Amino acid sequence: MDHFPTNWGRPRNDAYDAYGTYPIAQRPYNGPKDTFEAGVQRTQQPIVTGTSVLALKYKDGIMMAADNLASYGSLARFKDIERLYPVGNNTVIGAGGDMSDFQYIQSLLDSLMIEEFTAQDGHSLGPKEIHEYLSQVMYGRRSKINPLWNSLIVGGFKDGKRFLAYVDLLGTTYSASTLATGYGAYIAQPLLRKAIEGYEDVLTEEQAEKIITECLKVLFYRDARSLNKYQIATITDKGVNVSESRSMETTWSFAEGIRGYGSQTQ
Amino acid sequence: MFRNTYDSDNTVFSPQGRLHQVEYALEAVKQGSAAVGLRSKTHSVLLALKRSSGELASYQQKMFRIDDHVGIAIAGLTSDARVLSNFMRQQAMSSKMVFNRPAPVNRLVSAIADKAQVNTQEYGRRPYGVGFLVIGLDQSGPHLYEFSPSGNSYEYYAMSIGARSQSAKTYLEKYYESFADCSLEELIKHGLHALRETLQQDKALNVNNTSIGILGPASVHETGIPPSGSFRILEGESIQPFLDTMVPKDVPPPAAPSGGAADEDVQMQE
Amino acid sequence: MTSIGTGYDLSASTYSPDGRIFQVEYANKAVENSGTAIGLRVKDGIVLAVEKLVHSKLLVPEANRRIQTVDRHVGLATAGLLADGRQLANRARDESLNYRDSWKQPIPLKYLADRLGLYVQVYTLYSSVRPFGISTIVGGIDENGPTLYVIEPSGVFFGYHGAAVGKGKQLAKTEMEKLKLSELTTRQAVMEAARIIHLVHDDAKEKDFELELSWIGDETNGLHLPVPKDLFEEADKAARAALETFE
Amino acid sequence: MDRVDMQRIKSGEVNLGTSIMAVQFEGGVVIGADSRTTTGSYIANRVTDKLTFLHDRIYCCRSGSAADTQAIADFGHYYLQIQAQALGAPPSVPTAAAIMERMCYQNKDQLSAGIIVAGWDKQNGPSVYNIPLGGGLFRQPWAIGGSGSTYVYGYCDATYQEGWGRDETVNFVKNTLALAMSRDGSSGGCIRMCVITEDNVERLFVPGDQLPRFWEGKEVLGAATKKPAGVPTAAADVVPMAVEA
Repeated sequence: MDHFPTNWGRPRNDAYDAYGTYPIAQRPYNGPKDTFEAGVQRTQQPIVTGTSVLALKYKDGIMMAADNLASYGSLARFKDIERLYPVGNNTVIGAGGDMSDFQYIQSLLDSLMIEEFTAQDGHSLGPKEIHEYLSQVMYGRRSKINPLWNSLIVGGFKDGKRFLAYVDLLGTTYSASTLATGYGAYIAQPLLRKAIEGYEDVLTEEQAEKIITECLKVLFYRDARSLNKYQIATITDKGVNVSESRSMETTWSFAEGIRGYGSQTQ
Repeated sequence: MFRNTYDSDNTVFSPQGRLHQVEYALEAVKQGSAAVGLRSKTHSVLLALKRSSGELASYQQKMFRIDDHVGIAIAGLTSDARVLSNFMRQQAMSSKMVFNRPAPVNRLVSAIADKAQVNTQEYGRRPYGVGFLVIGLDQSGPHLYEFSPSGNSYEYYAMSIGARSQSAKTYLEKYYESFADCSLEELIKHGLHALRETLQQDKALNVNNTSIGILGPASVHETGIPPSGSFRILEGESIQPFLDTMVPKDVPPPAAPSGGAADEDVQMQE
Repeated sequence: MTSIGTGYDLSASTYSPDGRIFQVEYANKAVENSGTAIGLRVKDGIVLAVEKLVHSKLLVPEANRRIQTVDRHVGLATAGLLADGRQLANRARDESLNYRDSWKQPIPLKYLADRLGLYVQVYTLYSSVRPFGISTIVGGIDENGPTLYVIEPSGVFFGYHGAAVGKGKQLAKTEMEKLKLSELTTRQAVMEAARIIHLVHDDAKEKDFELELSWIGDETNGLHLPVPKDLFEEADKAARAALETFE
Repeated sequence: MDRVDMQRIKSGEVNLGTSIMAVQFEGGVVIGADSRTTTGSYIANRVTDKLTFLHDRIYCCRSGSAADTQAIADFGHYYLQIQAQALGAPPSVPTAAAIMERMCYQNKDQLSAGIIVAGWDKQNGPSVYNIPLGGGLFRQPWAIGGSGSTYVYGYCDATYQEGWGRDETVNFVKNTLALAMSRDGSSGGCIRMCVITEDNVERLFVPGDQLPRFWEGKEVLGAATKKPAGVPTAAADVVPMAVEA
């Protein structure tokens, strides 16, 4: 998985645009040249994008985190968008990738939950069902060569059971006790695994929050499309809670004495 | 030719606001042999009386499996039932495909009821001529529903449809309050007793003319049933142990005369 | 009815010589034969109540609902052919979802009633269909506050403060006129609705019935929900008591 | 018959290489735009009106392809008229924005359109919605768009404050657009603005020769800082950049 949603599903080419500074609409195409290009219908590309989502299992349920940034190429265009979206009383989905597609997915799920509500028969869709539904939608769209350009994490807690699973623009799904999308898959996932695996049933909410904020901090240091303004969601037997936006403490003072890039001392 | 002016098709209200064609469709259900359904806290069961058109013919099919957690018994036009039960199967499969969830039973029943309603409002189609008893097991426990050609569906503690079903209903109404805490064997026994009420004077329930559909954990008379207790239809020798539990009626039925006229079964005209 | 048997009453697409459409009037008969449904629009919410006639004691109580939910903020109760009611409710759900998809807002009740009125009207035009055998109460809260409409088999609809359809319509209306609806709270309206349904039920003529109540208001967060058990029982009990003093 | 080469048509299209903006304030919104329309580097129209009427108190600012955005605005206008008829009341800004977004999102492969929808309605008061390229709906207290906007994000971030009145807001829009137009070759001409309030829509116009002026090099700063020729620079004048304390 590439950090740039633009390049998801495409071969990588580091020779062009290595730092992703082109306005996204003009980003060079990294795929192979197609002689019959003109005859091939091109699919969309992500335009307004969100970066990593992190999620983990802990003692009481699931914790998820994502920052509030929607980028437009390298422009930090919207700094107050929410990428953690509650669906019903037992589920939260977190999204990276194209934000217009994410909003579309939100409206799909809204319609679905209203349909479920209007049945008024005591049956409700939990995280497991919502994840299955999303995987069908995502796979269906990629099969029409018109994918919804997102990677999604579905976290939930229902009937005493934790649920955490992933689905992306290709319809790929997997499940684990820690998940991360985008840049987080490279940087946060190893940290999360080390901190969580084997301790899923003992970690408290405070401990889990400490771990997840630490990961967000590392991402803020290293992901050029991230923002030091984020939200945390918990899904437990008490239901869904998505926090207010907050920012974390970062450390920079050590840099003050650094000189040059080699032997320079002043 | 017609019984009255307002019964020629289903797009006509009578001056009393009745739909005669729909009421006649309900009569078609009564032409079919009886089916009985009951439920307890743990189980739902169906029992049905099968007819055969003659000694050389097999007995009809009265029960259909829709999914692991849903089964139906029918009374009326079998071919209509096959269409509707296929539709229910598709709905059930689609719920599994899209949501990885067994379809909520009430929604399956509502889906065919809504389908049937259209046939009571538009010209050129007759209402369906079949009634269903639907049993199901979902998140909210065991259920029993009745579907009828008018497009109505109801949930019951116990119900019967088909020929002479009123007699079975009378039996069920007498005992239904005790069903909730019944064991599976007791529940089936009640079902057999109710079904017996629908028989003609000279007939008795036997391994050939009785079907039993069960949802819920296995009975002592069953083997190889998974703990989930998915829907199964018992026929032939496997129902003998259940028939044996029946208490004879006060008046023992006279021995069936051999070579009696075969029951007629309602079938669609070709 | 004088034109019975004259042949002018066999199709929705036929006028009688005096300009009436008898099939629509007969559809109204189907409504009048059915258990009563009422809707109250009060200060801060909507209450729907239905007299659900119980045709068998084998029915599972509370399982067979006659008040339906159209959208989070909209409820619907019908009197008449039950299956027709379900059909119209499904249509209402489609309308509501479509509106949401286009405008990203909950559907306004007036618009919903308008759309349903148009839909019902189509079934009064052709000989290939029959009119809907139902009168429908739709109630909900939208940006204009609590709103209540009744759609009749002809497709016309009116807004109401208190609406009643079905067998006990007249008596229910008389009772509602005695109330100061715009001053009641939703909670008070639940009590009144229960009382009216008990009052209009004719014990002598009718089978048993089951009371069904739903509400939309501040207490439900603007959602259309069945009235909670404790309040339901309180209302049911008070209604029975009131009935005894009434008689 | 030969197929039309869409890509070729698109590349020669008339574009609103643009600076557009909308800001909400206590009693309404101020929207504004430059007036330049280009095909490549040729200015096809120097007095364009990019502030487009959608309903009585709802306007949009268009950026991207002129043809696409005009078509979207025309459809939006049509839908809102129907909506107003059906409801018997003026439509709200979020519904207007929603319908515009739906067109942009559903046809994202065919369109190049970045639109800001702004206005006043009874339920919400003033509001501003940004619909970027490819769709998506983002409510903002202030929004900027078009090619020129990228040069003035910093200015807006530094300048905008909540609680402004009408006049301060108009000034903010005017200054921001002037700055954007001065740095973006695809923006220019005049500034057109609308102040949309409950009572009316007021048009404001700033001619191209009366735009607010900011630092433009020595011409504005004048000769005062010019050193007399031949005098060596005094070393004392030069303060070395402080590198460490």
